[in-house]
Amino acid sequence: MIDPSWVAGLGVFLFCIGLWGAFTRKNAIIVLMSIELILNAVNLNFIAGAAQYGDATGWVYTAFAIAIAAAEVAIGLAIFLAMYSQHETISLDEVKLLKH
Amino acid sequence: MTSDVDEGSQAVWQQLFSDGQTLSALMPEFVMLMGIIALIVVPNLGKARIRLPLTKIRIPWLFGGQRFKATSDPRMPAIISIATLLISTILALASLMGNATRWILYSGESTNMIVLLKVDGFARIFEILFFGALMLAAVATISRMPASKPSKNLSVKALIDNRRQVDFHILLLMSGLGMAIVALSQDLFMLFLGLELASLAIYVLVAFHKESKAGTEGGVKYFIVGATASAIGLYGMSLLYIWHGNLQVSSHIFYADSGVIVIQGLDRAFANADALAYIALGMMLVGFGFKVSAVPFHFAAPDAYSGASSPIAGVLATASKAMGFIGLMRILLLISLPEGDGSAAWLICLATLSVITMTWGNIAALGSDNPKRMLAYSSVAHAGYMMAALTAVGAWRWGHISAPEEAATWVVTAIMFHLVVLVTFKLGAFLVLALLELDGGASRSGALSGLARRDPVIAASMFIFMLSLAGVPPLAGFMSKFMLITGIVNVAAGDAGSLIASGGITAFGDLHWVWWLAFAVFINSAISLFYYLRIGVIMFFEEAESDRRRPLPRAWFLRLAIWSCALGAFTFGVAGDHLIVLCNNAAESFFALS
Amino acid sequence: MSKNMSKKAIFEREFSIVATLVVGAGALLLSFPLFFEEAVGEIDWITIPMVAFPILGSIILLALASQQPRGMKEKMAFPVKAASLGFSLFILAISSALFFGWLGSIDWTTLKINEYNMNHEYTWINSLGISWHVGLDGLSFPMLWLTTLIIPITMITTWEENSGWYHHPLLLLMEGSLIGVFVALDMFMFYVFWELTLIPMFFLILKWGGKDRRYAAQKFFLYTFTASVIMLLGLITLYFLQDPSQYLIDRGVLTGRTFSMIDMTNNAQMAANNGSVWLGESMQNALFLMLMLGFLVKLPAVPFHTWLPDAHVQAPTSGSMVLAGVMLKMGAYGMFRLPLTLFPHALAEYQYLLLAIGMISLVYGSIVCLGQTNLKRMVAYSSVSHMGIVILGIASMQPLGFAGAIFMMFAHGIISPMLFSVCGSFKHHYHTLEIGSTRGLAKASPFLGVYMMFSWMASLGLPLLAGFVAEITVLVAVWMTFGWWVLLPALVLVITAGYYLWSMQRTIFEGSGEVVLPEGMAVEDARDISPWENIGNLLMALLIVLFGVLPWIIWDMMSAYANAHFYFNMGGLLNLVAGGA
Amino acid sequence: MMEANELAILIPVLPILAMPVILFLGQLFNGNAKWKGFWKEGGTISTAVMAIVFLLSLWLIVGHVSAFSEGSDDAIVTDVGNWVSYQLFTEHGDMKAQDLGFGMQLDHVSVMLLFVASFLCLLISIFSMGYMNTDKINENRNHRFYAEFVLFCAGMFGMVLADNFLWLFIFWEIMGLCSYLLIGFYYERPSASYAAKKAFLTTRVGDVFLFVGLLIMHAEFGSWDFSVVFNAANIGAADAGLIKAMLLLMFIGAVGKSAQFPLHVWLPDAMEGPTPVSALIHAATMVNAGLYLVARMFPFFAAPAMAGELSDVALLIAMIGGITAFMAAAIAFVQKDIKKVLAYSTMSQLAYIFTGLGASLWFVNNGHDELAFFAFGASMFHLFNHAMAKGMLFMASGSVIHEMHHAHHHLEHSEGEHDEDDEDHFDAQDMDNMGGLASRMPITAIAMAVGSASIIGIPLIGGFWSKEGIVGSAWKAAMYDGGGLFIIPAILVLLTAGMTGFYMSRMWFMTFAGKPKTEVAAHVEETTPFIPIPLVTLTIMTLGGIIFAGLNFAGWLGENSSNLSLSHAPSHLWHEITHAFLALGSDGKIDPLILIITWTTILLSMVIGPFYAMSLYGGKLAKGQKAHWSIAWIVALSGRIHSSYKFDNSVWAESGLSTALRNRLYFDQWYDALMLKIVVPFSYAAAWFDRRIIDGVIKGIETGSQEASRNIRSLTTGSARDYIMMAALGTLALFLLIWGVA
Repeated sequence: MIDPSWVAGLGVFLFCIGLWGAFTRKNAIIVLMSIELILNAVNLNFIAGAAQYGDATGWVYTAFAIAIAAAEVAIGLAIFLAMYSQHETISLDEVKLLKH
Repeated sequence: MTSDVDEGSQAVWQQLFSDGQTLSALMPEFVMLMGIIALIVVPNLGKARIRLPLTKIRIPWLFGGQRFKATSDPRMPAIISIATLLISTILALASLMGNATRWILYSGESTNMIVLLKVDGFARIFEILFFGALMLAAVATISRMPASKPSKNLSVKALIDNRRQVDFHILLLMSGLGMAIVALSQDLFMLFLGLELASLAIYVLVAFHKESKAGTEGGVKYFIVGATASAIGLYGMSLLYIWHGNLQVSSHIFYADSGVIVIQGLDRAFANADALAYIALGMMLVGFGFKVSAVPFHFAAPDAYSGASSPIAGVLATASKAMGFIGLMRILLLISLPEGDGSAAWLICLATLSVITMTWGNIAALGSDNPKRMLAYSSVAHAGYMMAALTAVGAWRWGHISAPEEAATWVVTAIMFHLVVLVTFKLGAFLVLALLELDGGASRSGALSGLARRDPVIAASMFIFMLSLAGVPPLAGFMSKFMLITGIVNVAAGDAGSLIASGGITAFGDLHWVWWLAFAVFINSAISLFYYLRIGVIMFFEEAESDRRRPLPRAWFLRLAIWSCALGAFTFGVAGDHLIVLCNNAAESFFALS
Repeated sequence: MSKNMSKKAIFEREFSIVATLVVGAGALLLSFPLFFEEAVGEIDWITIPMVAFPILGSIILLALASQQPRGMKEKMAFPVKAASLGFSLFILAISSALFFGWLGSIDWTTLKINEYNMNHEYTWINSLGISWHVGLDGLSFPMLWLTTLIIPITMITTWEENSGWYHHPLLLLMEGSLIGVFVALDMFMFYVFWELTLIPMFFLILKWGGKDRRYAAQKFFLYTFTASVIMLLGLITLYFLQDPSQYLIDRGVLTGRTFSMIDMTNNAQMAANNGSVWLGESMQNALFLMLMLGFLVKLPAVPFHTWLPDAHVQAPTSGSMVLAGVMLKMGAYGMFRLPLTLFPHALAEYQYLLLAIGMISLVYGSIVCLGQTNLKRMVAYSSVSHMGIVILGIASMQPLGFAGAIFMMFAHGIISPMLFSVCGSFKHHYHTLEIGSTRGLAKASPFLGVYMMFSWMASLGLPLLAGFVAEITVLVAVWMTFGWWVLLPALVLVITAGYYLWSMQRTIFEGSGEVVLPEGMAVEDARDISPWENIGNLLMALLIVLFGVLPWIIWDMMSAYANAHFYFNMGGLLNLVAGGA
Repeated sequence: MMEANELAILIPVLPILAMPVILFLGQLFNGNAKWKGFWKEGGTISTAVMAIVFLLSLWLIVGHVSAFSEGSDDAIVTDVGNWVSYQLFTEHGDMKAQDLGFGMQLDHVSVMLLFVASFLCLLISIFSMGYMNTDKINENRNHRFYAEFVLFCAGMFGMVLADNFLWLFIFWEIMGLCSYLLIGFYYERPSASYAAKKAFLTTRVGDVFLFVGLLIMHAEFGSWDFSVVFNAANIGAADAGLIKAMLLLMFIGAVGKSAQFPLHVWLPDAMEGPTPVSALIHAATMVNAGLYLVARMFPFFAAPAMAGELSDVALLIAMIGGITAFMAAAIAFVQKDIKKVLAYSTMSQLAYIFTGLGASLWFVNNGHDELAFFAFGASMFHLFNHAMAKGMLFMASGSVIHEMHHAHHHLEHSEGEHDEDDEDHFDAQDMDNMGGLASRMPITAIAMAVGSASIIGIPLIGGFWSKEGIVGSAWKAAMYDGGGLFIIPAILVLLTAGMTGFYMSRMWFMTFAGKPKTEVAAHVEETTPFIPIPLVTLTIMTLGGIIFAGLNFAGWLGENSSNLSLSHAPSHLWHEITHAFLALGSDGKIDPLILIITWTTILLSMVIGPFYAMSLYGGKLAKGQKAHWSIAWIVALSGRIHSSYKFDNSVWAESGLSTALRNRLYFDQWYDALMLKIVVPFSYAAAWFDRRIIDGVIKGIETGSQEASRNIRSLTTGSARDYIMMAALGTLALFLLIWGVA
């Protein structure tokens, strides 16, 4: 089997991509996707840890994390829809009524 | 934090769902669950019937159809949620009084067991806080959705539709459940689950006004930033998991029939932490820093506050912040405090963070004309005060002093007291704004002008809230700030007292530098007084705007909530002794490890 | 809320409010001995009413009056004012009875240091060792009596202030909180009342103040609050510098420490008696400076004084009278009560700093007075200058100096209200405070002129008026400690005379025959002061003469306090004074 | 006698109590006819009180005089009560209990002053009933005058009786207040209120120095009681340097009160007050306070421990006296206002007394006790004479002014049209409007003649006896070794004697001799009630100076041992005369120096001065006018001299010196310049500094924080991405921090 550190490494890679996406992209949905990437990195880490320690809880964590991610996407998209119906855009840079 | 678990501990260990005891221990949470289910079921009850095939017999089948009057009453959902919260508050209070510590643990095979929840005074106090805050919010929204600005194509009639009320209160209860889990959880991932449950509900609540631009915008910002932060925090946890192998907050030794099982929790692990651990710690700080809206993670908060309806903003400022602080305390005080000599690694960064936070919050609030944003910034400042207190514990040099736990316990007590009384005056202030929102918006300080003429009692209670936020005696805000300061100074003074009593000398320079955090807190509260007073001045000594001369609407429940908040803000100030003692017991149970 | 309500409904509601309050209060009063007697031990029937009655009374009256419709409020003004005056007179009766020994037959001159009459302690916030702890001694009692004296006089003088249904209860609230400050022997309680006094004053300035009242009120509140939180930090630090093992268990269940001034003073006394420096030099100095900052700002001393002129100029007559008469004394009182009692060594250390501050306040204050064009502002700065004398008396570290400083507090406490009431009447009748905008007012309103001259003369320290005793005693002490430095205060005596006489010449005198009034004012509008103002001023004038001719009435207890205080600090001060003189 | 002592406290207390009574009644019955008529708007009350006080003090005085002559102790002290008591922390670390009580002490000097004060106050009170109540301008406010008047008298009595320096100072200050009030009686006149302020401030300057001196005294002796302070042993124990400083400071106080150079500016302006006030302040009471204080310093100089230490203080006193005497006399030359002349002459005469005291102090300090006592006695005696004479002169001038006023009014009315502002053009005090009044107001003329004679020092009349002694002592002091610098005051007082002769007679002749210079002067009538009474009384007193001389009053005042007895009055009178004219010392030898001085003085003051005055200002009366025989010859003589000797003094009149004198040597201008050009602008600068700089800092903090708030909030851009970015940067910073620590 693969050395868990590789998995964790992949996790780090995903994390960086996700973070970068969250910083740089204007489109809300893409930002959401990047956040999902981060969560996937988390899952990888948990799996790696579980493999490392032969510990079942890692798997449990992963399962829950996926569920959380799904819920997050659902809510996120709902909110984006609401935003779109009001602002006719989902670009994060164009909704700045509230500031200062 | 712990050295070793004493063998003969009276604590009750029990498997999740192993017996009825768990049920009794987690009764408040189950009641919340029931409440949620009831909220889903009850509003759908109607006089629908089905005809048995081949017969004329119509059996009343309560789902669907023409709804009953009671079930379609817009107030009904709120009543249900208030009842639920009330019952679970009472239960929590009861179990707090009987304070027995219970450890709820999950065991897959008998070899590895993890402790999920810990039912103790600490959790109970926070549950009471959460439920209480949510209950106030529910009472405030019982009759109608406080609409910041109903858009033209949509009437208030639609806004107070029963269905929306149902959604609203379901979300409210869910967030309450999540918060309760956070308070109980003994495993970091469990904590994170609760956190997410609460946050996801709150994201929606913030964006609940999908008819208004502000509401949706605030919701989106809060969601995006929050999701990112919690994702980073979760990533930090996963790193910790990789590093250590479990996410247990504290170490335990079980004497199971299968022999002695040892769980080495993170608290032990950090005694010899490495870079990875600290990176993970930092990431988790980001996650919780957002929840407590600490600089620099606070940016979305003012937008969210001003976008959301005032009761929700109040919940954000009190309950959700308290939830964040539970996480911070668990991580910083239980896990990452080193044993032996030397102060915690995060000391410097948390000190900087706290000073920056409180100053930033106050300075920003100085000039903001929107009362809600002003309150948001002030809540940032309050986060700073509490973090300063946390820092003090980090500065504690173990072993130098006769009774080290006292100082740490005292700080936790102070923070808990502060969070509890914060509900009374911070949420109260937001409720006053809610009352104004019924009168057409509270997004400008002009909305408050002439309030004393229009409604002296409400104005007086608002002034009480403001002074209490500023920390003017004899109000609760002063008491709580006072206790935070005593916590810090207690740490800074160390054992100087006994030293002096024994004829020794302590130079002023010998006080630990965290003393200056106390100084910063006081200077900041002096600065903050400026904008709080300004609100008072506007209310009492400015003529009401031309379109706002009429007296405020009679929302009796909302007024009831406001008055009770004012009463609390005063009572906890002059007679907070019992609460202090309760918090102190809770703090002891927080540190007790078996 | 209550728009078109019938008279009947209004009456019913009032009746219900009053009835509930009265019944509740009565029930409480009755139940007290029944239920709480054994709980709290024998009850303090003197101090608690003195603190509680005004506060509760004012809250009742405000609650009663604020709910009325507009027209009704004006109707209620008189009974409310009468009620508040009655409350304050009742309190005055109690305190005077204590003063002259009719109540409890107390001899105020026999107290030793850290001994208090009517010393009662009830646990309040037990977990931190905070208690409701009251007591009176030769320092605090004169201040208390002053308070109970000045408040009714202020009420009488400003009887005709508009919307009095709101004004007089605020003064009553003021009185309650001030009394609380002066009777408190627990540092926490002291601080609570200390800050509580700000709120009624804030409202007084804000509601009845002048054009810039908003700025002035906020500045006043912020400035003093900022200083006092630093003072509070000092107190808390002091609190944690005690040894938990020293106290009984019921002192601070959780912290094992106490805020009781008596215990603190005992510790300091023990340290002083065996010649050691309590808490050590640097700690004493640091705490001394922290506490002093709070008190110096309140006093106020240059350079922390700029809140005072603004507050005074904008404040209404009543606000100025109470502010100058009593609130400024809180600062000096606090100095005596805490830093000077606890940190004698630090006092000796910073003797010359205090000398400098006192001198600057005195000289600079008086010179600035000379340069003022606004009557009230001038008087305000003269307060700064007079408070400088208090600081000098403290810096002299002589029992005579201390006693003189305390007497100065008292004398200024009865003189400055008169100064400000005169300014208020001036403003009220001539709608200006500009010096030189009028001439020969003594003709148009002779009483105003007489009172102005009298108070001016009293304030410039004319013999046989109250101020003189304080000045001469303090300056004797200053000479004995600092020698030729005394020439500066002496110079100030001339400057003071200068600005007072000059201002009089340019307001009430001259005009060669016909009165010169400010622009846009008809001669027939120039009236003399109202009977109420007349009564108030007359009372104050009588007091000033009384305490100028027979100072020993109140001097003796002050002197006794100073001596006792001094014997106590002797251990620390001996060598220093011997060296310093 | 003890009764008298017990009642003595009433002397200051009665008037003090009378004051509020008069004020109250005045407020009550203001304008009431009866109140104006019988009660004289309080005048009756004050006169009654003054009468009681005068009787009391007579009783006291007689008792004490006899007690003294029985050789009992020189000072009789009555303790009245304790005022404040306190404790002192001495450098030696022990606590001394002190108390400041009020008591009364009577010795020769205070007896004399008490008599002067109570007597004159009574007369002035009577005089005012005539003067004040018959003047329209005082309508309905005389009660204020009488109230302030009685308070003033109380201050004087208290100061004279006080047995310690604190109470001396207290009453001293009360007098200062009352002089302020009385000078500013016509407060609506700018000049009056200006003068009042000036008087108060100028004396206040002196008082402050006196105050500091008292502080030093308290520090040195731990008390202010005469009994303690004058104890030679205590003086010996004290620090000589500080004693010297103390005496100097106290002397400055005296200078301020007695209007000596350089604090003399207030006195001429004080004439703004009503004339009785001028009489009160400048003759009877206040100005004597300074002299009394200096006289009180005697024991310090007498103390053996201080022998020779303090001679230069004494010299300074004499020097100030000499300078003031000369300067004042010179200024008096050119004054047109009759009261101004008297004011300057007062200054000058007081200066005489200072010179005499200075000489006496110098003597005693250098151990020549005999001469010291002589000079001291002479000075005190001159104080007495001057008080009597000057009180009279002022009242006489008051009468002149009053009648002039009335005559003017009368004319106005008779001519029908009567407008107020015309009154302002006519100055009833200007001697250029007078002349030839000798026939129209005989009593006044005689009184004024006698008074002037006494001031000039015409032989055998009051002032003569004392003035000789002063001049002589000054010269003696100058001649003694070590007293070299005394020559300056000696010469100055000698010259001043002549100048006195000139300006006093100038005043008299301008007023009474010659033809009436105006219509008004021709219609003056001497009708006002009450006014003659004091004039006559005082004329007698002044002429009676010879009796006092015979009684060896001077000696009695000087050395406390000797006594007053009528039995060997004639012999002593003879001794006095011989001593005066032949400079026959007690040892029966003639002192040539004194002989020369005496006759020079007599020549200057009696011959040359009056002669020039006559030649310049003298003149016959108008046709048909007859003066009283006692003064007619003087008028006639002046007329003859005037017509026969024509002096042209126009050169002198135009000279810069006389302009300078007319402008009072520019002292007032300088002082005003100091005030308005330096002190006041400085204070304005200070006020600006306070507003802009000190308060500016606070305001700066406020505005700065608002600015900071704006900047900080502008970081909340509103875009979620920026928020995340900020968070990320913050996190980075946190990592670095953790890195640094871990």
